[in-house]
Amino acid sequence: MSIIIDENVQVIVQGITGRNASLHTKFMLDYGTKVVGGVTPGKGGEKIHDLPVYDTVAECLKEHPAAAVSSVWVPPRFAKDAILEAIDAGIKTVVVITERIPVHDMLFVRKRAKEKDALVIGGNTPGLISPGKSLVGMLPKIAFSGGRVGTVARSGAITYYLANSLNLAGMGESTSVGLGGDPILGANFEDVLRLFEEDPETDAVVMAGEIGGVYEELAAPYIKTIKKPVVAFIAGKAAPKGKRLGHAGAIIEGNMGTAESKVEALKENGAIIAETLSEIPELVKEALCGKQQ
Amino acid sequence: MSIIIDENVQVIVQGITGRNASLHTKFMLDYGTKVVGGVTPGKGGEKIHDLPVYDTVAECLKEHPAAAVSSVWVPPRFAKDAILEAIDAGIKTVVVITERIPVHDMLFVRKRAKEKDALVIGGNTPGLISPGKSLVGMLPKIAFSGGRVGTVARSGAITYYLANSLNLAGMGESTSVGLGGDPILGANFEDVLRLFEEDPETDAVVMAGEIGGVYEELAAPYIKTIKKPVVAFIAGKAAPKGKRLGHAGAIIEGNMGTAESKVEALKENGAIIAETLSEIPELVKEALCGKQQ
Amino acid sequence: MRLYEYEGKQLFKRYNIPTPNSVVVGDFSELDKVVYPVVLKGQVFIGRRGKAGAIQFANSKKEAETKIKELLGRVIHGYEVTKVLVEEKVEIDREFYLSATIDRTKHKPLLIVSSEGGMEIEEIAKKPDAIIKHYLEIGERVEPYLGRSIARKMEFKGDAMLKVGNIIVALYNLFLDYDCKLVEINPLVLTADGKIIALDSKVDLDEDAMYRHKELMQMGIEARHEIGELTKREKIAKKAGIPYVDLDGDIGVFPGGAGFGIASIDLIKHFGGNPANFMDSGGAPTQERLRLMIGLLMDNPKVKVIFGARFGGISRCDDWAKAVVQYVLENRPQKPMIMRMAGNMEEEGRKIFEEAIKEHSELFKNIKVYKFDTPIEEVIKEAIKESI
Amino acid sequence: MRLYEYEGKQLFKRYNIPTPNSVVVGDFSELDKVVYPVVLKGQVFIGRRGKAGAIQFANSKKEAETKIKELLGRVIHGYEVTKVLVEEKVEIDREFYLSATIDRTKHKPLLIVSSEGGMEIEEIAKKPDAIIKHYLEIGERVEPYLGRSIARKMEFKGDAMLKVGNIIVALYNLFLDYDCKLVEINPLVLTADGKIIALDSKVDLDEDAMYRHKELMQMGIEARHEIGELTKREKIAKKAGIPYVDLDGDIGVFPGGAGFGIASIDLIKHFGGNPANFMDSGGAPTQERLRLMIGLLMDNPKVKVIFGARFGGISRCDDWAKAVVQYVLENRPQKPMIMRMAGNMEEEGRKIFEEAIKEHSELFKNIKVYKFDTPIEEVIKEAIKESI
Repeated sequence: MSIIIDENVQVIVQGITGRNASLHTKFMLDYGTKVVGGVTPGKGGEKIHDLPVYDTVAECLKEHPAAAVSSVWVPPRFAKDAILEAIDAGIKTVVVITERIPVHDMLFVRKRAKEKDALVIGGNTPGLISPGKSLVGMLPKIAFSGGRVGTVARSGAITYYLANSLNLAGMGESTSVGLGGDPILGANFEDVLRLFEEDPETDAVVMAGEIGGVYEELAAPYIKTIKKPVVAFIAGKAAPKGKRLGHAGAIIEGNMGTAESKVEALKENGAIIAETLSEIPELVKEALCGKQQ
Repeated sequence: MSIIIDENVQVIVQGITGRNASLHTKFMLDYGTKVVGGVTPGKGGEKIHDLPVYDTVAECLKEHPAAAVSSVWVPPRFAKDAILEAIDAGIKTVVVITERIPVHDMLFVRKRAKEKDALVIGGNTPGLISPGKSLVGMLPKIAFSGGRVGTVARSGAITYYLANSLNLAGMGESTSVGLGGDPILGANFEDVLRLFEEDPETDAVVMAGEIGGVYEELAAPYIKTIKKPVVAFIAGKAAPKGKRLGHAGAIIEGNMGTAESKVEALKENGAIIAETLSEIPELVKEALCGKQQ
Repeated sequence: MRLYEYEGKQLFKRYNIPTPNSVVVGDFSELDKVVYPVVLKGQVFIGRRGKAGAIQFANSKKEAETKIKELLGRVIHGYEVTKVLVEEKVEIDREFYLSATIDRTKHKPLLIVSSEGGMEIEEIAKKPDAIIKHYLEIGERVEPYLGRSIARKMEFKGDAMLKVGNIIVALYNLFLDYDCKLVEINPLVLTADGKIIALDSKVDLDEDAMYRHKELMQMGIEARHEIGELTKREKIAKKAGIPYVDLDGDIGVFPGGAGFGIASIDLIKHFGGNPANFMDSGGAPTQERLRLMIGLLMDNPKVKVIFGARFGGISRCDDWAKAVVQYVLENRPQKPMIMRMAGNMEEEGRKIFEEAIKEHSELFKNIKVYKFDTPIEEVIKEAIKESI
Repeated sequence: MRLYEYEGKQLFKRYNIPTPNSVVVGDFSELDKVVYPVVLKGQVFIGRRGKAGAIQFANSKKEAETKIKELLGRVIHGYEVTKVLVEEKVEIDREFYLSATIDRTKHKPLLIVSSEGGMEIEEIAKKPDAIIKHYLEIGERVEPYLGRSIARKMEFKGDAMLKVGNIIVALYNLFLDYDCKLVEINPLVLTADGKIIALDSKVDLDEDAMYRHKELMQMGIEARHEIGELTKREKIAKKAGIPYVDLDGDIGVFPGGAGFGIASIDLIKHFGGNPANFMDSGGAPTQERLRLMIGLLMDNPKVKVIFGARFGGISRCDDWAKAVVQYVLENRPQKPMIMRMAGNMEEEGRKIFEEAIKEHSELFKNIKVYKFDTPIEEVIKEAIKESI
């Protein structure tokens, strides 16, 4: 097993006729991902890489009723609509590659996703991969190999380097999930940690956060309750300090958002803190040995 | 007992500083209704008939936490807001005297009322009365006397004449409810019939509908299940026929809205049909005798 | 409040719903702005305008002028044609139906579409398989994907699907933004050259919400009364905002509060009388309106007697009495009035009558005002007796 | 995207949120339109403008002219004053705080108000008892009664309560209508003569949603870059939309994809190096942007070596390689570049480098591009070695 996607999951591509979407659809197919069709409103009937293109998600699902995941590649002004269309058609996992989606659009999408019990990953996510089984998004396959460590990170490149480090140390990933870089995200660290906790093929989890936002702090209380070891890394400790918020955010978020606040919240709740990406593999190994004794 | 209001229920008046509201607050007090306060935004601190006026419903309820019913007398453009304010403050029965409330406003109000489990009576209702106990609205007290027949009607004058006929025949009302004359109403016949069915002091129910709208037809299926006798009267059988709808309503409502459609729906489901207001008392008596045998 | 076709289409344009190139003429100055052939549509509030002669065709400006002259001023089913909508003719390939309205049985707004359009709504209703209903939550808008998905179900594809999807979104936005009870496009047409065009418009605004749409007045759309097919008295009443319908009997019915009007007609018929009218005063009518109501009945030569009933609720007995007395003093009517007055402010009302009778006993000799203790049926029977 | 105070107040006026009578001056022609005394507010994006000297007072037009001349062109914390807001002085009785923003921990919009306003937000935050937070549902508007109820909780009564209630409704409508991340009034003042006035404005728009607010451009509000307190290179980067911060080290960091920038700085520091900058390319950068990024580092005299890393995801290796090669051919840089390239379209990228090296081996002698099999840490260590 793995989380969210596996060798059997059927995937559709919204905005498939775009340059990037088309290229990465090819990469996904090459990787073995079961991409079954694409959607571009107004281009129904065309073919891309021999895949049928439909006008609507509903039609696509009518022809491919087993499709369970959609990846969204449309321009930002159409992202809200594309995600809502997918959710409304019954898709339970929407992987949103599109970046710079208006924040109020994402708030609306989050609400609908919650009502319909759908998992929206992103926006601005590189996607996710269960190595050797399925890749949804545009992660470079070379960075990943199969194994029993789950990873979840905010940025794309950190996802790749993290997997790369694990692989060089002889470990591999059950699934690697990129949460995305937009200010308002769908799935958060906690959502993904919960899935890893329940996955029998994941032994340990690495979460890589970064300065800014509140998502790392929000995940901390859950980490206290998780049984599998969690190694956490926060990028940006050496980054220049931002200015004080100077506005209403100060009332809500207080001191959240700094590397210190994040590290402290995670540490307090039992996460194993990695100072650098390079020491993560060693910490994972130690944690797993500790578990086995 | 009676339904909705009794001798103990505490009532507030929204828009109390208006001409009609002020006059009828006096009438309500004279009748014995426990009016405890009024609300007119911006006029908090004033007094009307020795009653305190508050700026907000919330404040009024803070001082009079037992208040359970609000009557709304504000101009139509403020009606939606006043009703929402009452519901949001926790009032569970809102009696809306205001007429000509925009239909989209009433749709919004209905939705909120449903979410918050509140009963909105009206708009354009004359109010309701449990004779000898409490009167909320502007019904003329002379028309009513206490008894064991529940009445529910759409129009004010029919409510009065109906009670008047019952009284002349030696019967009286447990509660008389005016649903109101606006095109989109809060409480419907069915809502009130359900309350009468559960009221141990109501032996029979008279419902008086009229041509137009769909509320009589919608109540019909419930009448089939009710245990108490229901005498139904539809006003307007002799009224000139309206024109065909000629628009989308035809698709939704079909032939609903005519006197024939209403009478037929009610008759089919077991209501006792009165041809005129005058014969109602006799039909009620017969029905009750039948029940007793 | 129904809008004329051309007014509805003005709103359509605001929402980028495509309509034929057109001009609206009350005279002929603008006829150069369209390409011929054209359709000339007399602006009247009736269905089947074609059959009624309100729709004409013209192949040239000259022909258009002639035919517009014929149309202007014509009265069609009681509606006078004061404006003609001149639209470039489009070649219709297929006709569809679109509307947004409120389902009063479910208390929800909805979209109704059909791939069978262009005929009378009653005909469309007979083909339920072609009809798609989509209910919206209160406060919800139609998201673009939903518009497309409905367009797809109407069998549109590709570019036409995108266009119709946008029209559905726009139609529903218009419906919400302007507090409409109905927005209907019948037919929406696919033209021979692949365009999508709204060929007719039916927009019904909520008169009670007009106060928040001041911009409609700037467009020349104002609260109005539809006076087609009305009798002289019905027109007078309509202009004053009083629901009134002429019937063919001889008992004038002067109701005293909202709602009882229709019931009193039933009662008069039941006891063998013939009502001359239906009328409803609305809640808390003004003095002026009450006097106008009495006048309508008094001035009707068919009316032999006036039956009046006031059960004072929000409409107070004293106001009612004041209006009756003032009417009588000013107009010295000869017809008898048989009435009953009870309810709120009854005592005050009764004093007004008593004082008037004391001073002008001759004038009031045909006017009876019963009290609460006389049942309404007795009053009606007496009025019927007077009418024989 | 933060708005200037005067721009925010233009939006306030659209929503009937009262502001002091004012003019905005870039020159002096409009100074007759206000009543003196006035407050002169230099329009810069900093807090504590009073302390920084950006706020002055004037009792006459003449005094205003002199002081505006002093203000215009002054650079305050890196921001040049190009506009001065001249506002009639109001007598403050009490100060309050109002804002609408998004709680990212709950993913909900909310209103924050306090009966203690006028001070820095950090000070307001220290008085939690005076702060009221009201969360809204997504899609919900603030109904008038809610505005009044919040105003009432802020201790307003009567007419002032009605006014503040309306302002709260308007503030939240503005927040939603214009896709704001923040709308803040601090202070909202009750004046000595009982008026309610927004004395300052802080509006932060969502730059990613600007495409749907074309009307802002008509008001002169456009997407812009805040360039106060920035170094020369930071300004260049900001104008090009590249997140860039000068640090004081000597290793130029040229990242290849979004997100890794901050992590590579951590790594360089960890291994004992000194990064010269933070930079983020964003997803799928253009050729032009990539070359500009390299140039920023090459042109920085402090930089001794450039460390580059591309892990191709949506940002492709071939695009990256093309940009590096073109930059080198055009600019013939002398500084060494120690880089690693892996990921999507790696093979194509590698071919581009190989061909360039074949033809211009001398130019590329200082440029190393490691493959996937060299860990990133090794590449960083080599870059650090070069910098010593």
